[in-house]
Amino acid sequence: MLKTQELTLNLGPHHPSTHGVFRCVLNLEGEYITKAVNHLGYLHRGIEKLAESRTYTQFIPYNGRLDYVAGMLNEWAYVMAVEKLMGITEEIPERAEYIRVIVGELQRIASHGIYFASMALDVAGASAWFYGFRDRDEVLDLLEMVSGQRLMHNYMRFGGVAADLPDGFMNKLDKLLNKLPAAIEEYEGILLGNEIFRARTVGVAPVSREMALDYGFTGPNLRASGVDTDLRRDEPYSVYDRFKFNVPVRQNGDTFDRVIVRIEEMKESIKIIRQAMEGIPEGPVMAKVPKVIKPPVGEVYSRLENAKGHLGFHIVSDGSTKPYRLRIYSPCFVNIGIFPEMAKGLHLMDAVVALASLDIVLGEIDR
Amino acid sequence: MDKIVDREALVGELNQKFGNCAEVFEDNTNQSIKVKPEKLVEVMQELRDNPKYDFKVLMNLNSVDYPENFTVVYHLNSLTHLHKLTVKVELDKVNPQVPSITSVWNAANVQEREAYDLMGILFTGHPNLKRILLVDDFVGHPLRKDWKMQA
Amino acid sequence: MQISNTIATGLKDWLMGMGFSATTTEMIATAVWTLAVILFILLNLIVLVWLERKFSAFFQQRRGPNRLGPAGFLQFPVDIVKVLGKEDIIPAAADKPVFRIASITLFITAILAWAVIPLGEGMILEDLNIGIFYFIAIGSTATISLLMGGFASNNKYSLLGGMRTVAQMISYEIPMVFSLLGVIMMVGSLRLSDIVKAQEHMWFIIPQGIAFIIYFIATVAETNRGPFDLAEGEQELVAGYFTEYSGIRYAIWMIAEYGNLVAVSTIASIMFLGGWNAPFGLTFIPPFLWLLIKIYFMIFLFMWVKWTYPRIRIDHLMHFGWKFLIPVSLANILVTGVGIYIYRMITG
Amino acid sequence: MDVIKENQVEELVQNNIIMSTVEAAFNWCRSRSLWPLTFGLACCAIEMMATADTRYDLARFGSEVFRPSPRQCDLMIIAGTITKKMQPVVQRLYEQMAEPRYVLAMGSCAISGGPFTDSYNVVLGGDTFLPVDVYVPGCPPRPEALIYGILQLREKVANPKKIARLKANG
Repeated sequence: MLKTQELTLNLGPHHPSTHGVFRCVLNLEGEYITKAVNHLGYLHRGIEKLAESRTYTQFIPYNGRLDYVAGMLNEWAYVMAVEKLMGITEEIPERAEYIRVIVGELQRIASHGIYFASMALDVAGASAWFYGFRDRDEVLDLLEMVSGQRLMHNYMRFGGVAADLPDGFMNKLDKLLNKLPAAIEEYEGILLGNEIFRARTVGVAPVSREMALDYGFTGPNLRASGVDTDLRRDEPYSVYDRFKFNVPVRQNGDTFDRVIVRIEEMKESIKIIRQAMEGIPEGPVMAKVPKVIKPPVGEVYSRLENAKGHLGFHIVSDGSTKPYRLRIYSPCFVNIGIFPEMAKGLHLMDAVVALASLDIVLGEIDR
Repeated sequence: MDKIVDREALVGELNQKFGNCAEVFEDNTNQSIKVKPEKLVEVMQELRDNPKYDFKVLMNLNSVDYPENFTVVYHLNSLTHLHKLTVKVELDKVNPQVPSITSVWNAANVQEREAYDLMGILFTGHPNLKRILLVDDFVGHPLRKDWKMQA
Repeated sequence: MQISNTIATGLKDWLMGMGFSATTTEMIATAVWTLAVILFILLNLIVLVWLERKFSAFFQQRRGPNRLGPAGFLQFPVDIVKVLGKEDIIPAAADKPVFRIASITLFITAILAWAVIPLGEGMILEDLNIGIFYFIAIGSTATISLLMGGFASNNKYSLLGGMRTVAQMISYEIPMVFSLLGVIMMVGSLRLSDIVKAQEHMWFIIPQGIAFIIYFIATVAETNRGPFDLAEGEQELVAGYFTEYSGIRYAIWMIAEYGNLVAVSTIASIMFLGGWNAPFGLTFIPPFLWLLIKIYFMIFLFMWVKWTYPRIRIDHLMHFGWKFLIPVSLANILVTGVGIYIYRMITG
Repeated sequence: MDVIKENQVEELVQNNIIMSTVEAAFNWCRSRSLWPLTFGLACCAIEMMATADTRYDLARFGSEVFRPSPRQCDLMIIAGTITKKMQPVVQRLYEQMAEPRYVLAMGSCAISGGPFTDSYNVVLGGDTFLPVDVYVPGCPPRPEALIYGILQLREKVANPKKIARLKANG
């Protein structure tokens, strides 16, 4: 029988579609992948070690640098963990919690906007890429308004948020929320309804329910595989128990479902923000917390539904001002673990799209 | 707040099934048990497959360098019962070895490699225990407390 | 056309008068024509790249280049000068002679195709009686250049790109030729000027609409443009077969690709859109300009498609080519043949 | 044998008007058409993409042609933290680029290591191993800042003499 020689292809760390510096060594039979090996760590900055030499407060800005497309949610996750450790979860003013929900969901929309954009780029629909970024910029304007920065907000504080919402924020937010549904419709028109896009994604790289659980999928990826779970609904943190929203779940777990779940989530986020806008009370935005953060001895594991999945912080405190050990459970790091399994037998072109559909951010993978 | 498992009963059942292997671990979270490393894989298998516990998700795998020992911490979660459990394994300070649980959850694969890379804990039976984040010729394991950065 | 004819004959007469032999005169006239074609392609190129950038910006809700020249029109000439001044890298492990000639052979084939393409009545170097056949034959050789470039670079991405090109171009050559056959059958001649003359009253896009669509799809694949730009699929193959090319060689690839684009657009205008025939009796616009307008309309279609659709997967591409386009184009030929037969029966 | 003095060579070059005019023209063209490499390392890469997108539109300055292949681009924007594992790759990419090539360090990580200076795996800035032409500070810099940086690089490329004079005067 005729047999072609296997080709070893080094995808990355510099490659247009590895979303940064992910590297994957592929064995190709023709253009079909027979074996894939992940190589990570090209962006490993040792944040967990750095945390041990920073005070609790000093570490807040680092969170934005983890998952740099959803900085606000990362900060929130960390702040929430420390608050739990300090036992001040109950004391946070309601207004602060509402603000957190609003900025968190805005950040989720921005993150999914980038997801849509990079997905579009990876199927070479270059124009759709610009649409995703266009709307993300609008969202970032609002986040910049509250925090002063576009990406690295450093807005969350233990016990609340750094500052109250600025004047005119609500008006702008209202305008944006009126605009967004049309934008999402545009996404569906330009890419999701496209015949070629469907051919490229439907049924490609499916992840079954069992496999998703086994590989530790979380968040939208898990929901795309038919597991109905969402921390915001199942273990409501902050004030999420007061909002009504759906948890989009898809059954096939293929690339297309992973995209659709996120698009649906954007719509749900808009709903949540609307409700938060209506229910937001007046009052302070910071609880009374000690000047020097010194959590008691002990440990905490706290998770938050990030744009990519469950972002967990395991903090071990020895009673000093610095964490004894801080572990970041990064959803992307675990999600990427499935890629070698997923890529097997895929066409090279599909593998690139499947990788994009996992929504990886290298800053969070390598930390 | 988190739903808490009845740890006493759980430990009792595990001990009955696998011999003396687990005990309640007292800490501030009130959801930890301590398991002997030799029985870890069986215990994890049981925790995952027994519908009474149904810990289908390995939430987190962490390693901590305490002054007296290395501790590997497994955070488990159940999607059906919505309860959580922390499993801790205390390891020798000189030669930290623990059986790999990749056979139970594939999710542990990358996390164990990371713990090996940064903390130097050996996971016996791991299919591919190599450095994952650092370069292959890196000296030492940076997350250990006694590790100092070379100039 | 009268003007160009006068120029051509005038030039020839003048050369003969200078005492050159007939052969030499012919050669000089050919050289002048070739230069004119190259100039035409290059001038087109400037407009084309500008259009491409502006159109893509329009589709992407941006502005596009707008600093150099009116509306950024001079951006591309500046780019070209810059590229000419770049270092020309030949990778150490490359197959050097092949690497060197690959881009040039593509350029030559792009130029050669122009030998039979008329830009107006009589504005043609050689009105071959098998003009369209010649065009197709020359066009097919472009495949080899792309494979040469991909293979010689000794880069895996380039190699994959080259292989994809061969598979894709050979597959799509067939429906392209078949789609043209319908027109040829209706005219009964392979000569391009005959084909244009036959469309004085009705453009062939009306009876041969399906063939036009097939031709359009096939040429998108032939010219390696989106959504069929698999050979240079940036997302997985970095830049495909020209990944390793830099400086002037890279520029030649680009120029040749745009040259091919203009060539297939011209052929489409001639075969289906009536060539330089003015529609609706709008004869006050010179025929040459009419042809140019039609060419640019075709190019706009190409760009529209490219900046709208995502890239298709190669096996879908193959399925589409072999299982859909070829049968449809064959059916089109059959229907055309039957139609011609019936028409002849009626008209006698 | 005649010994050519140092400034004599320069004089010769300066007197050779045609040569210098051509060179100046090339430099001017180079400065107006800086094609960046599609190359992102970390957070700043997102802002780099934002610079190319609808609102900021780097294309206005002719720099929207992000080439994924290092052979065909002129400008390497180091956007993000360079780790010790990544450093050889960055170095290799720079070597693969065709002359003339320029390097722009975007963000504090690429300038000095940024917030990660005391980490065990971070290289303290791109200029420790690459000749950086322009620094754009910020963490991450805003897209406007990156555009400004590219415009500064444009001045630098177009007027090499001015830069040399500035350097000589300290």
